[in-house]
Amino acid sequence: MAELGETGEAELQCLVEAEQQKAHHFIELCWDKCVEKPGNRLDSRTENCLSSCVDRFIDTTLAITSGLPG
Amino acid sequence: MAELGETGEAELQCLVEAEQQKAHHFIELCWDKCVEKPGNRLDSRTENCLSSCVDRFIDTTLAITSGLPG
Amino acid sequence: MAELGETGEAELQCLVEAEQQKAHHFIELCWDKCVEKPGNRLDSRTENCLSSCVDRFIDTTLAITSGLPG
Amino acid sequence: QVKVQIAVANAQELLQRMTDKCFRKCIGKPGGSLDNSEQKCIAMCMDRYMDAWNTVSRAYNSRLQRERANM
Amino acid sequence: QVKVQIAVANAQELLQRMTDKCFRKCIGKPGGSLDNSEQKCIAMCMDRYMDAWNTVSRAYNSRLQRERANM
Amino acid sequence: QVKVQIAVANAQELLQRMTDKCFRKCIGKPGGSLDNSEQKCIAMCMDRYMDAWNTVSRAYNSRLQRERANM
Repeated sequence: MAELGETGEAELQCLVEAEQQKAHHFIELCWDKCVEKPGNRLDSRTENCLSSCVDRFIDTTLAITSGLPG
Repeated sequence: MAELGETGEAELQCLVEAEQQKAHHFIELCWDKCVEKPGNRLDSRTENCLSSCVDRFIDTTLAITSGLPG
Repeated sequence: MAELGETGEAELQCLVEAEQQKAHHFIELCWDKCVEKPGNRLDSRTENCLSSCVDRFIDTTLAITSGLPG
Repeated sequence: QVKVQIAVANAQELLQRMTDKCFRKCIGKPGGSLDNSEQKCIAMCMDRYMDAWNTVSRAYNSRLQRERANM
Repeated sequence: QVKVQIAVANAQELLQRMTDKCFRKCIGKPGGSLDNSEQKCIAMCMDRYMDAWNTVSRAYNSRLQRERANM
Repeated sequence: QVKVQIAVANAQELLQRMTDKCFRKCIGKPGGSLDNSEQKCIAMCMDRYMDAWNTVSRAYNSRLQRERANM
């Protein structure tokens, strides 16, 4: 792999961090929506809720940005 | 307009960003206080609540900082 | 006292800021848990609750990090 | 160019906060797709959020001017 | 000079969080002005918040010392 | 080396958010020590939070791939 210059490193860092911030944001939001009392295991209803939560949040984002001009 | 130096640009950026952070902070706080269910339009009661919310928050800030020494 | 170089200053700043962020975090969390209605003085029950809140939060942090490998 | 950067950052933050507030208000337990009433709620929430943003900005600016006039 | 900058930043954050908490606690539906009971509530809230800040800081520092003594 | 820094920062943020959520869920009024049921709740909460993190990450990645396939 070619070595990254200083700028390349900083850009890579920004990109990866932005993705990870999204994951942290999803867990924050979806934990509150889907997990009431942590039990012995993650039951399938909670698991489905968490997956759907991510998908519906992305749907909402797309609905909101598609309503914009441009 | 004279061209801004690097420092001038950075300072301008800081200033404008600080103002905009305030607006984002107000909408966060006042949306929660004033908007229960988004309807077909912003009725006048909600609109008054939002304006008052900004003014009362600034009053609170002034009350708190005027109680300080200095 | 020896003068701090630029790096030393920046590191010191990071360290002190990290400590203070913790204090801001504690007050945020523990105010919500312990103070219902601000009264004429901080009664001893609220004061105990605040102290315990800090201690139990640190216990929780230790419990969580001690469960980690490494 | 600084101004453009600021405007973009500002719009992004506005959109992100709007998405959050409207998701929390309009979606109960997330299901297999956005149903009709959730979609309507989001469209309406988005419009009202922009109205609220304008009201709040106007109130803030008019307060700033009053405070400056009093100095 | 670094220390002064840190102290100022710290005090600003403290004030900002205090304003937020006391606004949320003391103001119901915002009206045309801060009424008497809201003003009293804010003054009291501000004092209690500073007390709570001191209690929390003391508890944190004493825990730090106990942890260090146990090492 | 950048990757290591990112991974560390990411893990720290994950731990911090997990601690917060589990503290809020498991501790009612803080008392003189973590009692037995609070300790159990925290251990369980921590496991479920990691499960939830994995579920959320998987859902996000699979959505990203579906969106890319549709482009």
